Amino acid sequence: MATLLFFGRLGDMAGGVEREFSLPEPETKLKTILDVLNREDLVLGAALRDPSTRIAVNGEIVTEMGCIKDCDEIAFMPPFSGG
Amino acid sequence: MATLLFFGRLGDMAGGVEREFSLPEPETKLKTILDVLNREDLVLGAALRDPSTRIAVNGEIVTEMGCIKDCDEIAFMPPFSGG
Amino acid sequence: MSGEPVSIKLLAAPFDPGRALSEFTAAHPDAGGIASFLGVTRQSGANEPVQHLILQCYPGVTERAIEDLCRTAHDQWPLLGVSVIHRYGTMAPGDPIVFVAAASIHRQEALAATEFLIDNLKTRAPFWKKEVTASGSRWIEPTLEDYAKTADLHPAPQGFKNARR
Amino acid sequence: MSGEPVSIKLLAAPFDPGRALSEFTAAHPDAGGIASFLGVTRQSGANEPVQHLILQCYPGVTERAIEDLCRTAHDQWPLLGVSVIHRYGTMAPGDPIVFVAAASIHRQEALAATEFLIDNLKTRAPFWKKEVTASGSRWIEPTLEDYAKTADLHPAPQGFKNARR
Repeated sequence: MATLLFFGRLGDMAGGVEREFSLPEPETKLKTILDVLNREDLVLGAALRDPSTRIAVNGEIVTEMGCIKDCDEIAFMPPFSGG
Repeated sequence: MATLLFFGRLGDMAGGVEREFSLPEPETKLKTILDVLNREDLVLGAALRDPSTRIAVNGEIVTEMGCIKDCDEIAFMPPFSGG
Repeated sequence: MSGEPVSIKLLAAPFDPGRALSEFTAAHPDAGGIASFLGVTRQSGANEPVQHLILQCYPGVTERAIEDLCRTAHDQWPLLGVSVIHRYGTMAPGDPIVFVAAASIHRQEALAATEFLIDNLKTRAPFWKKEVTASGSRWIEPTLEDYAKTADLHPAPQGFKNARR
Repeated sequence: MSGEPVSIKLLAAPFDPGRALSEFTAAHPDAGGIASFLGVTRQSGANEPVQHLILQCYPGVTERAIEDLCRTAHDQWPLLGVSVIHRYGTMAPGDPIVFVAAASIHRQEALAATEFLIDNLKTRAPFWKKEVTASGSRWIEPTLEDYAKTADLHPAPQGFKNARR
């Protein structure tokens, strides 16, 4: 199981901020996860792939599509808006 | 009588912040007053004429050497240092 | 006492900015200048009154991002200390959202660091803001103008479009 | 209540900057951003501890000069309000000397106005500052650097020489 976090408007689209995700393989490519989510929901899938969405794995922003293991936390983050 | 005000280091040089000054004529030129003060004390006189010293008459900075009447207040102000 | 160089607080409950300034000032007795900025929840959205504002953060990750900004400020200017207090959760109009303060020997550094911190908190710290009005709610994203202020350090995400404002 | 656009206080007694920020914030409920700067009496002069600082003003004339600066700030930026609190008389090291605050809808204006006000208070408001140490006292005059910041509005007096620092 990996944990998916959907922040900001992505949480509204995903129906919640947090969700458990059962990995098809012990080491699943991040791209594969995005493909699965895209098949479930095309609108959410497009938003997650949007270049303005940053992706963090275990709290670190990633720019390469690496592999995800059990217990990893994947955060999908639309543009920040603090202050 | 006019009132002379010496601010900042000029007050130390003049021996006090405030001093009454008896005008030789009902309308005395500011330049005449400076000349009198210069004769009394050459060091103070030079400091008062220094271009960095601003002169205010009745609270308004003057750039021309106008005339001074009884009850006028002449302030000699070295560079400001607030904040 | 001499204050820590970086103080960061993420708070779920309202805070008192006057007290924050007093405490920061007391913690930095050697400061000649203390600059600060307070951001307040605005009273009205696009056209109607804001009922409340919801600010989401990413616990742990948000603190670390703010800490990075504070360290960058310390690297850039000779500062005695910086403080960032940031609310999250549900806020009412008029509630303080963010307080930034910087202490230095001379005034310029404190002023520059404060501006740097607040500009960068807008676009570089993981927060997401939702405005709730009588007619519904909407997520607020930074404007291109916000990104322009920090473009040297952190350009707008690729493909970012000016969603609103 | 909605605050006055300009609030100026010249005080002979110490003031509490945290309370000043609280009051200013309360007076401007529509502000989205409030920037402030606090200047504090420094602890040491050229080489030795400062025992106290004496700040002289020109009653009436000093207030008017500060008011002019505040009006200039209002002309230059869309501000909801500005506040200047300035001490005069005898101060101890660590005592607040000056507090400047500006309130606006967006943060940039408040930050810019605060910097403008403190920069110009240094060189355009009639104050004279004397530092007293164990070995004597000396008048402090602004540096050429101070003048450089406000050169567009107010050049150094003709013949001004950088006396110290």
